[in-house]
Amino acid sequence: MPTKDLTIAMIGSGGDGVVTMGEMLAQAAARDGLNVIKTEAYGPQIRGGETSCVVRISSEKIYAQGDAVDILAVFNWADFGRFKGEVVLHPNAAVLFEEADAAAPTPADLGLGEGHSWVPVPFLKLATESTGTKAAKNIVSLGLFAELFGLPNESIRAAVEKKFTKKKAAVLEANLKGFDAGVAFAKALPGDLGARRLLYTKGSPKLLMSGNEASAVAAIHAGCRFFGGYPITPSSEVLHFLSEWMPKVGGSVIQTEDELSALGSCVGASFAGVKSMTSTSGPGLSLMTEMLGLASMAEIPTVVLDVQRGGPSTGLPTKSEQSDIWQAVFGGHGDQLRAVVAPTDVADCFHATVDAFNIAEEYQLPVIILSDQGIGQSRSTVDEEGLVHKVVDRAIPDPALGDKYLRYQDTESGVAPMSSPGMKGLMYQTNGLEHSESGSPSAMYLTHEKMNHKRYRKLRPIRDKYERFLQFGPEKANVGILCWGSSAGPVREAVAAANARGESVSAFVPQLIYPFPKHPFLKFLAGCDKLLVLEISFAAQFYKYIRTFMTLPDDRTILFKRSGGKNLTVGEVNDEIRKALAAKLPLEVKK
Amino acid sequence: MPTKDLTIAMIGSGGDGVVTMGEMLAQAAARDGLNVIKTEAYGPQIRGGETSCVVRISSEKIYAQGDAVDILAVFNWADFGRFKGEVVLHPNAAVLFEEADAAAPTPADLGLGEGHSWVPVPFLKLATESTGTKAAKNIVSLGLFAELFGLPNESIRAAVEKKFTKKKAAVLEANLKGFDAGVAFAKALPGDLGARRLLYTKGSPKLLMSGNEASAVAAIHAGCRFFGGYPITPSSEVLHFLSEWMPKVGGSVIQTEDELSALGSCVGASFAGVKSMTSTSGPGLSLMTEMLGLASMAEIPTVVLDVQRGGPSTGLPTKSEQSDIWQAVFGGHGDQLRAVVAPTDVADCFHATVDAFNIAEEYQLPVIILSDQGIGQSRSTVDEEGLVHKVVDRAIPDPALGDKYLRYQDTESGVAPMSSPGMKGLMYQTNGLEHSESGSPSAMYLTHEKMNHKRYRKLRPIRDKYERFLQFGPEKANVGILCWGSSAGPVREAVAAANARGESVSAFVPQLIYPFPKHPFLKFLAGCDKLLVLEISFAAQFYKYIRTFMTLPDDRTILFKRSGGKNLTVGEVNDEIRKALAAKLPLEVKK
Amino acid sequence: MSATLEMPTFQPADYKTDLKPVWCAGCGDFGVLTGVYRAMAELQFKPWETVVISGIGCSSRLPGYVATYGFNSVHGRALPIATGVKVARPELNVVAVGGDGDGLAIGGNHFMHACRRNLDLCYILMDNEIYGLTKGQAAPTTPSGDKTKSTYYGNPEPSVDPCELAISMGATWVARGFSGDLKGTVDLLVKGMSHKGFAFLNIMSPCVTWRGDDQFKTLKAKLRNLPEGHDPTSRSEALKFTRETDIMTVGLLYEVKQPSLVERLSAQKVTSLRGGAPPTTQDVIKSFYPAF
Amino acid sequence: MSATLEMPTFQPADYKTDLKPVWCAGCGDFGVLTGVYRAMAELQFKPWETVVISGIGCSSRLPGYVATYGFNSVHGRALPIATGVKVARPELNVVAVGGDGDGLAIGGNHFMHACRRNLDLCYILMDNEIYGLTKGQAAPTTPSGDKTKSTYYGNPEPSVDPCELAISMGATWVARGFSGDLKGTVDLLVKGMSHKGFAFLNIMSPCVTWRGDDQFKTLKAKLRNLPEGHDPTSRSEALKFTRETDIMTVGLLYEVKQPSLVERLSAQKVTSLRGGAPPTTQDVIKSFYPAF
Ligand SMILES: Cc1ncc(C[n+]2csc(CCOP(=O)(O)OP(=O)(O)O)c2C)c(N)n1
Ligand SMILES: Cc1ncc(C[n+]2csc(CCOP(=O)(O)OP(=O)(O)O)c2C)c(N)n1
Ligand code: SF4
Ligand code: SF4
Ligand SMILES: [Mg+2]
Ligand SMILES: [Mg+2]
Repeated sequence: MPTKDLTIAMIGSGGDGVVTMGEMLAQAAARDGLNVIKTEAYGPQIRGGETSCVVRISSEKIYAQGDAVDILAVFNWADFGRFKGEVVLHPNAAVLFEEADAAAPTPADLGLGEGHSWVPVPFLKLATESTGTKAAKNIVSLGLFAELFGLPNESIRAAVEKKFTKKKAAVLEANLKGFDAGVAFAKALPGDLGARRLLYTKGSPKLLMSGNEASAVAAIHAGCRFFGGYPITPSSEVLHFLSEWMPKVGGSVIQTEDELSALGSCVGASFAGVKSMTSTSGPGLSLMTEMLGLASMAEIPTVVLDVQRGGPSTGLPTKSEQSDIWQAVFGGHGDQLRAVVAPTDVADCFHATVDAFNIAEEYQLPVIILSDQGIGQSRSTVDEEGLVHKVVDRAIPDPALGDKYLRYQDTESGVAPMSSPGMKGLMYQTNGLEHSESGSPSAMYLTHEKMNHKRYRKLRPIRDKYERFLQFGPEKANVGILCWGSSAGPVREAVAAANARGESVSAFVPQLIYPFPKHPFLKFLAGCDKLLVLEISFAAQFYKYIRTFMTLPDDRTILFKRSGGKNLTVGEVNDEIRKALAAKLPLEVKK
Repeated sequence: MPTKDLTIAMIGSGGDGVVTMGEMLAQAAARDGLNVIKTEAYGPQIRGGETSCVVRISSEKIYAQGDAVDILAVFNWADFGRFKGEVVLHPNAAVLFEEADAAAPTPADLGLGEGHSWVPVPFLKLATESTGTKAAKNIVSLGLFAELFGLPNESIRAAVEKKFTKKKAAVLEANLKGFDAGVAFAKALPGDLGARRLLYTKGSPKLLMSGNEASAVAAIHAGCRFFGGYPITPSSEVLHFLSEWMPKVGGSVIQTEDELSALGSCVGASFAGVKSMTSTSGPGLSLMTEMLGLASMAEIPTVVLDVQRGGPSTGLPTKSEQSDIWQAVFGGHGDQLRAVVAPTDVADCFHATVDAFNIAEEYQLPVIILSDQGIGQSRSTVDEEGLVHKVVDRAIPDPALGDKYLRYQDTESGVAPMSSPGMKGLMYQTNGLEHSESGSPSAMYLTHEKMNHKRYRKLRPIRDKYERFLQFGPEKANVGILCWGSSAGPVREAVAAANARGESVSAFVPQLIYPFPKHPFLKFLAGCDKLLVLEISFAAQFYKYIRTFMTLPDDRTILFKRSGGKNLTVGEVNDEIRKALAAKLPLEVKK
Repeated sequence: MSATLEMPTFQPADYKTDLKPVWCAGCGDFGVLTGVYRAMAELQFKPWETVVISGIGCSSRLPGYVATYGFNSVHGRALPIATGVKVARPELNVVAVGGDGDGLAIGGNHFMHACRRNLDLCYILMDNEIYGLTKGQAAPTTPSGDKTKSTYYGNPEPSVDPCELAISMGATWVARGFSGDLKGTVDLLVKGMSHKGFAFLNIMSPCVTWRGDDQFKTLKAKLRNLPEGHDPTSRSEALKFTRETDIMTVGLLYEVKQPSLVERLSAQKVTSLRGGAPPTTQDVIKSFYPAF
Repeated sequence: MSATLEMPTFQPADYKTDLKPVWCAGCGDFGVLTGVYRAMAELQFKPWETVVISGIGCSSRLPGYVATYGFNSVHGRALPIATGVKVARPELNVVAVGGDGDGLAIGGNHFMHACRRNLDLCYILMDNEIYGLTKGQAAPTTPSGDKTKSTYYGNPEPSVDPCELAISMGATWVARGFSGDLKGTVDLLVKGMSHKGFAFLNIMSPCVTWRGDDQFKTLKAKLRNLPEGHDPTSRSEALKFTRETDIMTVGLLYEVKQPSLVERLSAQKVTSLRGGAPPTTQDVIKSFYPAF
């Protein structure tokens, strides 16, 4: 039965070309106007280690990586074993695997059902015979898949051409031969494999980008002209991208000696009047703790993009988790103010990043963007028209003020205009000590209390002005889901499916995390019988954070939380929805 | 009317010898078996800046610095102005001030009442005439005070002798003359000044120490033999003290290049089997964020003493605040486990520190001690008998295990015995990556979930075994106060006073902060009509932290919070008790 | 320096703020501050185009006393912040200042890399061989064996020569001065502040409170000027005047010409456009369409 | 080294764990690992009295492959942890290892101060002139002008010579090696691991993945041995073989005798007692009674 939505997983060792294969598939689909979400996962090796690449292709809007794999290509079963619990098959999946690999499990081992297909393929043999090198296994598979599953054959072929166009003609030719060998092999296959064919009509090309790239583009759009960073997985793509593009727009990128210096340089650049950003992941964010406090105290706008990975410590550097929220909101000594935003998908990385700059510049504080590996490094199709977002700049003092200029004037909004070097007559000397309105250091209790008030006064206007959230499903529901960040995608799909089944489920996803869009959430909550909180943090950081400022109804609140290391799946959300629907009120409350 | 309890404040510039004066007074009182609490406050100058020293002396047990000053000595009114809002006078205070200072305010300016005394004193003249140097002003005052207010005259004289015993005989003689001149001046004074005389009988000497010193002594007692630190106000005394004493007990102290290295060296020493500690304040704690995560992930016991000061950033380096609790509990990326304890006074610094070591060693995690400037740098009398505390050591694996030894075995308690270098056959390789039971790196979701479970399983036994808290007042009360750390002292005194007035007030003070002694608190809460939460953090960090794991009854909970910069006073607590008693139930709940 | 020949517009006093220094009477940092006022006046730095940045320490209080844009930041991080300011706004005069603890202990890494990057900053390290603000602990420049608050039995660690470190890390202008010598200080500051590339001035600035009144005299007694004919372009010649024990040579030890980071980054901006116009956001976005 | 004359108890293979290295085929770090096995065997280090500590990076994975006590810590912090281990337990053999990014970028400050402290550690820096683990960004040793993932228009920063830095900061044993030369590597490792004081070995260890297969050949072609008669006790002689461009001199550049930190701290422990017995907790407590 043809489908509008296919999830294809490829697993092998580095040398198997799984990553290239996935990328070409994704590009080809994007070129044909299909919707694509592509994710990758690796073992600890830099090269040659186990790799899995999952590409979901659909002719309809999609919001989550595919979690039930329809088509699985395995070049090496040992590698497959290393993704245990992470790659989950649809009961009816088609499994194509290297026939020369003796270590094959049985379909039952993989939990396959009645409708599955089990297809040994001589990938290796086909590749060597058709191209002379086993390196072309992935190209052979591309041909095979294109033919068998109705994938954009012509475009994939174009992708192959593009890839090898700079190589010798013979190389290109050989690879095209490999592609054709795959096609031929597919044609010769018996049975109902073709039942999983993708149904679509070709549309106009779509952008294909990762969340990290979307953030980088957004920074340029927001007027950021200084980036100071230190490499770290899974955020380095921002540094890479900006090292190419920032100079073109007249900005600067420096790779600093460490993260303390990275954020320090951003604070300096912003003090000097230039919008600035750094990007990092958990370990780097931890190292920035003290400098964040300085930006907070000296009220210097700057943006920190944290692409979360599994923690604590070095943790799981290549895997996703939602466990930096405490560090983002609460990290740092003293009462230090910052704002936190969180994108929900690749395109939203663009919006969250521009918002982060807008909040930072308008309210003069550091803003943290909490992305995660699942969004930051997955590549997804994006509509160009959606990438539009208004840019706000910081307020500049009236030069006529002269000596009367008070950098930290205790205004009603908590914000005083900010001068920068070059502005005559508006000089000031600032510091991380508590200080008076003019900026002079003061250790007096009365000054401290007054200036704390001034700084914290910004919270409410930020909340009201930048109140961003998503809401899915009906206004009144039996189960209302609260989640954040990359969980939004699977939740959105699960809610849609549940609603389609006639189940009464809705969801609320804040994109402004701190301050929190409390009022819309309270309204949402009022419409739900039960609240289901979902997150990927063993310590339930989001749930507990919410509790700090809001009394949740314990006897109708359900928490689902688990460790990271694999992204939230639609299937998991489905399961939790089912359980929540079945739960009887009032729920039992643990003391 | 004679009293059992006197609070004396001295204010001047560095050169006025205010600090020496306070110290001699405190030592003399301790020698006579009186109870003493002494605090100091400074302006930003290193030398010569404004200084205030407040000494409370009592023949009965005291728990807080004196907040309503009975006797005030002002050498310089300009300096007095710099402690506005911080030094509060009793309406009946006796104010003795330099008569040569033309800038004197009126008694009304200081809010003095009917019973006050207003005494210009020619400190300068007396000093130069009797000793030949104006530097002896403080010694003159000591004589004056001793005579006038019944302070331990003989012991103060002994303190003067001790102080100048190493100087030339002429210097000692001159100072004793100065002392006598003060005594003589006092005798000649008319009026009812003597009504504020201290009533006491001499007892056996008491120890006089600061909280920082008590922590340092406790570290030695707990078996700590490695200290790696970086200086920072208000915690450096720990480094100073241990640099003298640690080598004597065979241990080592190193001053590292920064705080990252300080905690790093502690992690190394502990990995090597030697109990270790560092001490710091907010900025340093922030810099230790990442290393704390490593200790958490690699399950390495170590102790971090954080002597809190006003924040954020450099903040108010010499003033107290209770605003590092979020950083202590929540700071750091990923789900990272640690424990947090908090001493309530100087003597309790000893117990909290030994407990911190015991928890760290028994449960193999980093433990943070949240002290504050108010406890850490105030000096107070302590009973020697109280300084006893059982010491726990880490569990060592059975050498017979050999190859079967699993460093991170997933035991029921979450704790597996820990070998250290030198132990044959029990070698292991550890890391900050997620890892299996043997310690091998693993990025697998299943391993991560299992090991998170293992680590977090420690929380409950810590809570149950190290359940430490204080409770004052009746079991059932109209108002139950919840506070922590240095707030315990003023709360204890205010509760006692309220109870004496027949008011129904009690208090609960956890000394184990994370995990929290939830069950005793719930029991306490059940006995209270209203809950009054008190803390010195503008952002209400303690209150919000409590909310993360416990649903407080909003319609009967009152929060009092303010910025640091001055310690909590008994007077403030009194005011809040009064308001809370008057509040009608149910309280209005803000949405 | 040709400006000195014209009628100067800015006087040293114009660089003074109203804030009274918190330093102890007799502190060496007063001399450095006066030197900074004079050097800025001599260079006719426009106050509003000048930024002075420090970390934390007694010495790091200096920016509060200079009527330019100023930033007394956090301990050890003067140079990262200064780096951000200068890279973002290369046209500004950027001066970083701080103490030996600030710059060599907690801030050591930034110092190393600032030397290496050769960004056009003048970094003034006020070396009192002690932690002043925190009341007297050992610094990386505290002589080995000295008793301090943190080294009860004498400092067990050898001390470092900041000038040697700077030279080895690639700083292109390295000098040593003494805050007690105002003329020499001003001279070095003027040169350092006009150097293209990273200029490092290690200025001995006594702490009367924690190193005693003697430090002034001891330092003064050790003072020597560089010998006539010293070749500042030679690394090996310069290193002859580092790690001295009984004497202390002051003057411009080392000076070479190397492209500064500002020059290199500016060149890259030009290269990046390959003669074309700067891209708009839309151009950047369009680069994400599949390229076939 | 006299142990080599006796019947050795530990063979190189005894230092091998079951963990398979995650390194790319052809990575230079394999050579260093083999060298470590052999050197430890030659020195007959008891595995359980030996600790290998690293930060984060490809090279920092090494401790997982050595069957002693081992610690693959966090990025840049190998030396602080190693310092804690060695100061707390001076009798252990402590070896710190890591990459150029780990040791010179984020960990630069600890490196500086470890050199200065002269603690008896052997620190092996596996220099591939790149960030390997994070997939190819510029390191402090990446040659100026090189294109990397983070320097699209070429590295704008000059590179640093780690050996020069170590010498200037007071390290007492400084050598350069090449992981492709196993014999030389073992020789230097044996010497470094037996040095009393801080021993620094900068070992060129190619990254075939991000610097290309050429790096091996390029490095090999630049290799020179130290000239006969080189005087390793002379700082200025040693510095002649630093910051080289077209050649790369390997061997023991610098070696001097200085009291190590372990020696100094041990001496202080003795002094502190003034011949008396160590105090008990009670003795410490009693010191707080007023002393008059
Ligand atoms: C992160 C952090 N650690 C420690 C401190 C405490 N601290 C303030 S200044 C200082 C050292 C001062 O010495 P130096 O830099 O030499 O300056 P000086 O006072 O001697 O001029 C220290 C350790 C701090 N403010 N922040
Ligand atoms: C605090 C922190 N910042 C950044 C990283 C990311 N990171 C891991 S290894 C590495 C650099 C690796 O380079 P190098 O130390 O030279 O080792 P190599 O892989 O080349 O052997 C970086 C930046 C991290 N793990 N932690
Ligand atoms: S303590 Fe020393 S460095 Fe600080 S102001 Fe006083 S004299 Fe200067
Ligand atoms: S990436 Fe480079 S350094 Fe890392 S393992 Fe591969 S070859 Fe070695
Ligand atoms: Mg100093
Ligand atoms: Mg490297």
